[in-house]
Amino acid sequence: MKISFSTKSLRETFGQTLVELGERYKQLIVLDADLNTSARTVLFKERYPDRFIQCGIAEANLFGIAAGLAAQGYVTFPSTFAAFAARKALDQVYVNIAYPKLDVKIAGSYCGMTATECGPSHNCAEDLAIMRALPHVKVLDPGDNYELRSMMHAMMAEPGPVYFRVAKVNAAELFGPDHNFEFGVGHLLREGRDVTLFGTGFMTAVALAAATLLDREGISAAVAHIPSLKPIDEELIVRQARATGAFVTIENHRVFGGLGGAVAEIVSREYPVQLEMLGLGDTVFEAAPLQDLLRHYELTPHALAARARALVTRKRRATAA
Amino acid sequence: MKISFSTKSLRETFGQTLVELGERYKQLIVLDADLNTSARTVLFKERYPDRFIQCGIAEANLFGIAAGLAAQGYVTFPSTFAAFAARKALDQVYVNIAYPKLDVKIAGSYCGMTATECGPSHNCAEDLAIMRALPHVKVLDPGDNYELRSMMHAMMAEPGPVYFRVAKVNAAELFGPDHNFEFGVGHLLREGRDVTLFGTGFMTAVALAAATLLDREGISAAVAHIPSLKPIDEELIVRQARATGAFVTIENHRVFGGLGGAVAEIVSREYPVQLEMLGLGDTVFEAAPLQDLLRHYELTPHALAARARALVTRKRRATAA
Amino acid sequence: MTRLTSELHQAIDAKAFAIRQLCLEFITCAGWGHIGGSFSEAELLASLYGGIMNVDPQNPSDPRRDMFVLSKAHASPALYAVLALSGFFPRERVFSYCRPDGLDGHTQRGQCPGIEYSGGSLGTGLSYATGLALALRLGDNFASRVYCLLGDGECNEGQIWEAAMSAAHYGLDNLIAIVDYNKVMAKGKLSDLMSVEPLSDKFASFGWTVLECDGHDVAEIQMIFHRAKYLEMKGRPTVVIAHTVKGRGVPEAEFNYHWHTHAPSIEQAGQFLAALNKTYGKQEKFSRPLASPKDGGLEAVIFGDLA
Amino acid sequence: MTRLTSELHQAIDAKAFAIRQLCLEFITCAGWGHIGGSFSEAELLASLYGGIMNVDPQNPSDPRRDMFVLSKAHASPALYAVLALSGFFPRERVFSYCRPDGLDGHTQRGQCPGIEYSGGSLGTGLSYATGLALALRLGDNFASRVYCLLGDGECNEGQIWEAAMSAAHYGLDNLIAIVDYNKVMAKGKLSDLMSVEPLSDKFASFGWTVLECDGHDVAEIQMIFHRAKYLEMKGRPTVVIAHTVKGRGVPEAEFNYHWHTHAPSIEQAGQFLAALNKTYGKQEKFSRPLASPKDGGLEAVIFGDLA
Ligand SMILES: Cc1ncc(C[n+]2csc(CCOP(=O)(O)OP(=O)(O)O)c2C)c(N)n1
Ligand SMILES: Cc1ncc(C[n+]2csc(CCOP(=O)(O)OP(=O)(O)O)c2C)c(N)n1
Ligand SMILES: [Mg+2]
Ligand SMILES: [Mg+2]
Repeated sequence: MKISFSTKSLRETFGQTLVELGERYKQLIVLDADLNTSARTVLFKERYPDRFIQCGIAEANLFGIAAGLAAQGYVTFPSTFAAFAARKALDQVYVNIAYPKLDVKIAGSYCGMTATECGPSHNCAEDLAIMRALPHVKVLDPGDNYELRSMMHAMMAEPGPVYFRVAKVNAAELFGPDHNFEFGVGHLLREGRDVTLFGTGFMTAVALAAATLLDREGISAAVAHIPSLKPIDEELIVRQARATGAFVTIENHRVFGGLGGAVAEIVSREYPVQLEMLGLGDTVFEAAPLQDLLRHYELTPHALAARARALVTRKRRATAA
Repeated sequence: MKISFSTKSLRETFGQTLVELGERYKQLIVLDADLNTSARTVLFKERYPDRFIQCGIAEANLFGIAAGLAAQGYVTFPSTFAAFAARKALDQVYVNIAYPKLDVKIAGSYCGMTATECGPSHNCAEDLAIMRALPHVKVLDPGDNYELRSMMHAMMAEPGPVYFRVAKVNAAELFGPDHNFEFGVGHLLREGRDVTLFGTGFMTAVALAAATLLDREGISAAVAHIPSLKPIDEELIVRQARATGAFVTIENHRVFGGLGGAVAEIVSREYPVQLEMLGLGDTVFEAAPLQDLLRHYELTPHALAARARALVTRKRRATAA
Repeated sequence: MTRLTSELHQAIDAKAFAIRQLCLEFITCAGWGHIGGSFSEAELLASLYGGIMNVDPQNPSDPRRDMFVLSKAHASPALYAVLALSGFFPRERVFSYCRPDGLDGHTQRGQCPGIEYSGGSLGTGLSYATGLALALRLGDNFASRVYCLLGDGECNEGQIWEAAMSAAHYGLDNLIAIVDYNKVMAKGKLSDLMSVEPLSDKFASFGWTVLECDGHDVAEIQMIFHRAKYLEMKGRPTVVIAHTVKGRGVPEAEFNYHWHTHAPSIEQAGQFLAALNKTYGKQEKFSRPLASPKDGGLEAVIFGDLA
Repeated sequence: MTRLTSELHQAIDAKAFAIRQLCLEFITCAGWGHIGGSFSEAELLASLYGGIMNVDPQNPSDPRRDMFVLSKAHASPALYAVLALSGFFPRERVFSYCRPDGLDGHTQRGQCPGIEYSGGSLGTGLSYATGLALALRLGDNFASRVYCLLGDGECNEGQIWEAAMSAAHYGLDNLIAIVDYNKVMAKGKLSDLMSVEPLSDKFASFGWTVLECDGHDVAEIQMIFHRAKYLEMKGRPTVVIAHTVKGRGVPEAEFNYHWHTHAPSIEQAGQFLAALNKTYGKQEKFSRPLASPKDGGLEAVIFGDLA
């Protein structure tokens, strides 16, 4: 499988899709907290200035206002960095939005480690765990531009709160323009017998590359992409547990309660298999360019392949014994 | 095993232990956000008014002030409801406290569903998942008064941030006055062969009662108590996986990323076994007395025993086949 | 005063009494609830739902209605009471307060007619009200207004000031905030715990028109809200600082933070009703025999199952 | 003005220039950073570290020191620069900015001498500074003061007002806040996006003594801080509202939100230095050849491993 990268970043697609949806849905409103050129909501602002609301640097207020508008029938997209949605305004998201199931679509920009040089205060590798723990909130991490766009169309068709990640990253292309995102549906991108590598967001590309490396040494790795963390594709996960009996997950997130945690919760209940998790540990962030961060925290194809290899070797030894 | 209940609530023990520690540690400061008689920090306030700081109804400020004091060598106990620590002031906890590893001990009062009649805004069944996802923060849920007291002594001896739960509940007595809490250490309260029931906080008592019920029908259930969710007793968990091959967890928390999630992450990696999780689902809270909530959400000995029974039956059938 | 207004005022005073009595009944039956902040807001709510706001119990979702946000959502009992007494839902329903499938301890949007806002976390209501007021603007609805009732202790919360700043920035003259300035928060007096003085200067410096009144004097309340609605400056939000007494009507509870959150025993409830009768020159009796539950807690559940 | 003060002022002006130049160098080398807010605070930092604050680079943890909290922690470059130029750590170290194991994009407590506060999330610094000031009180330290520099856009954050309310409530006269009032936030002017006017009224209504000055005029800055330290009212915190120009010194960057966060190319850096030289009548050259990295992102990592 050849991997090719988009020249457009996910955040750019986010901004462009907002414009596209704004045309179709007159009740769509975008709210900002002084980050519109970073988060790319500026594109919507330029096109629909009357439906763009600037809240200043006040994230609690941003989500409160978004909730009030939603209560009056608008579909609101309050936009800020993932850190400020999932940490700074969490209580507002919970009490005023999640609980009453208001139609608020929360884009977490600069998610995971993609705030790069901004360092710890802006990086947010907890958002998936946090949002997964809230009631009623759907939690999504798109793999590429096509998926992000399709996801945004899907959330307009489904009332209720959604949290979705928007990375400041050019992603590898996993899908094509006809890709159809569905809540709770994952995708088996590559078949394999020995182990399944699970990815979410743009990190699935690392899993694909690792599978290529493993292939070279005779290990057959399946690759599954999980864009919808809640609801999650339990069926796919259980099927792969039966088929390969060993999992490695990789995510742009800490290894507590994120993709790895969600998959572990399911396989433990339904069909226990050995599972290794790659992601950020209980660690501080360095402020650095993305390529340095990925290497520093060992979130590379080589590192993933090494974990998978060890797992498969153990499994083969156990079967032989 | 006979279960007996304390006539003193966990929050009362919290207040009393603060007073006790205040005598010994002159650098200990308690901070409040207009909840001191509820959280029982009022006991400390009455005894050491000079080391009690009232911050008003402003939780972000509460944690910021606690951080500043800690930076100057004080050990601070900012106290508020779990909901307002884990949700309302999460960013302050993360950026100003967790990251620089300041010596701040965060008591989450009225944790889980123990805010009872207050309903959703005050109940907080996400705090364990959220706090576990933060770097550097130790996460604790004490099983009884003895353990809470010992835990508070232990955290004074160990620099750095701690989040610990304080329930508004009279707990069953799991331990005695000589109990010694250690970070990362769990306790096997009851041996058993067929299944291990894991509990944290005061819910471990439900596991003990369920084990008694199971015993009556010939199922031998071990009971393990996990007061320290991060760090967690991996050794105990793996040992029980080998010994019993089947787990049920129960917690005063949602089933996403809490005790069940933590145990699932470990067994999946180390020794996969079947695991069922009991707790709150993706659901809204009712405002109601605790006894009604426990029954409403099926967090009773009967419900736990039923899950364990089903699991053991399945396991026995599989072994027989 | 014309005879008509004086009749109106008497009706509102009567409703305020009825609110207090009903709150007392169902808080006692629930064994939980906030007496102090419910009693301090009684005349304000009776006035808002007694003609100041444009609401219709028969059509509570009318798009042309005025909207009410109880930011101090712990004082929901008085709101449930005024809604029930105004015919938004059957009076009986308030007795489901804090029971499974019943009315929540704090207001939850959509849980019963007339509740617009999910709250309980203090500080969040004014932002939400700002969102509602913006929505009216965007929808070219110039008929409706949004009213938002804040606690005085609640004004410690920074989010109140974020919302205040933004509402002024947007020029939302369809937004009227009210502060139930009862001088007491949960655990003591504001002046001891965290003062918000000078409160009117604060709102003024955040760009609001500030009015003040006695929050128990129905005539003054009426007058001030008429000013707020019709006479105040265009292009600015207005705040009414209503000076009130926490626990008003029951001398033992007045200014007494013990009765911020606390349910009376059956016996105490009887004493409270007697005190209310005395204060307001009434001779009302409870509408039903009161019974309050006991929470057996974890113990009851465990021993119940083990038995 | 005496010859001595005028010499002091010249030295501070020179330091402010050196701060700007050094920021320009290492921001360019990092390929990331906040020019605008670093340049607007240059004279303020040069003054604070040029005699107003009691700090000792040889003994940065002296318990009797004054403490500084950069609440607008994104403008860390100017702080790193002034600390390096004042001898807190070797000048070379600033070039580790935004590199693994280097200086963080926002200040992180303990990462290098002189940094007291972990920030980056706007709005959180004044609460922390309030905690520091309370600690001085509790420790009977009446010699030290806490200085806290806020952004003007940052004053949108409610937590600033929570902290302001509490610092006044506690009567913390050992706390001096400074607002870098450069009229611009990240994506535009405050007056367009979210105005904080009238800012001095706001602080006054929250119980603070308010002083104003031109934040680029060193003589005025000196005078105002002397007033803040010695002449102002006891029992109240003081805020200095410093009127500044975002990006000050480089006409292209002045009041231009594009240069809020943005690293110049090597070529632009040369032009910026030329502009700085022109503004301040200098003829400085870069201290080293500049080189800026390229982030190959995910693509570089994947294709690197696959190769
Ligand atoms: C964010 C938050 N912090 C704390 C509480 C707990 N609490 C409920 S009511 C209350 C006191 C409110 O005082 P005030 O605003 O003066 O209301 P009133 O006097 O009208 O009851 C507190 C601290 C809460 N509900 N929300
Ligand atoms: C809570 C939070 N929200 C958003 C940001 C992103 N951000 C960084 S700087 C900035 C603008 C700050 O403007 P101002 O306070 O005026 O600072 P200055 O002009 O001095 O740079 C924003 C929005 C942040 N760091 N923290
Ligand atoms: Mg009050
Ligand atoms: Mg600015």
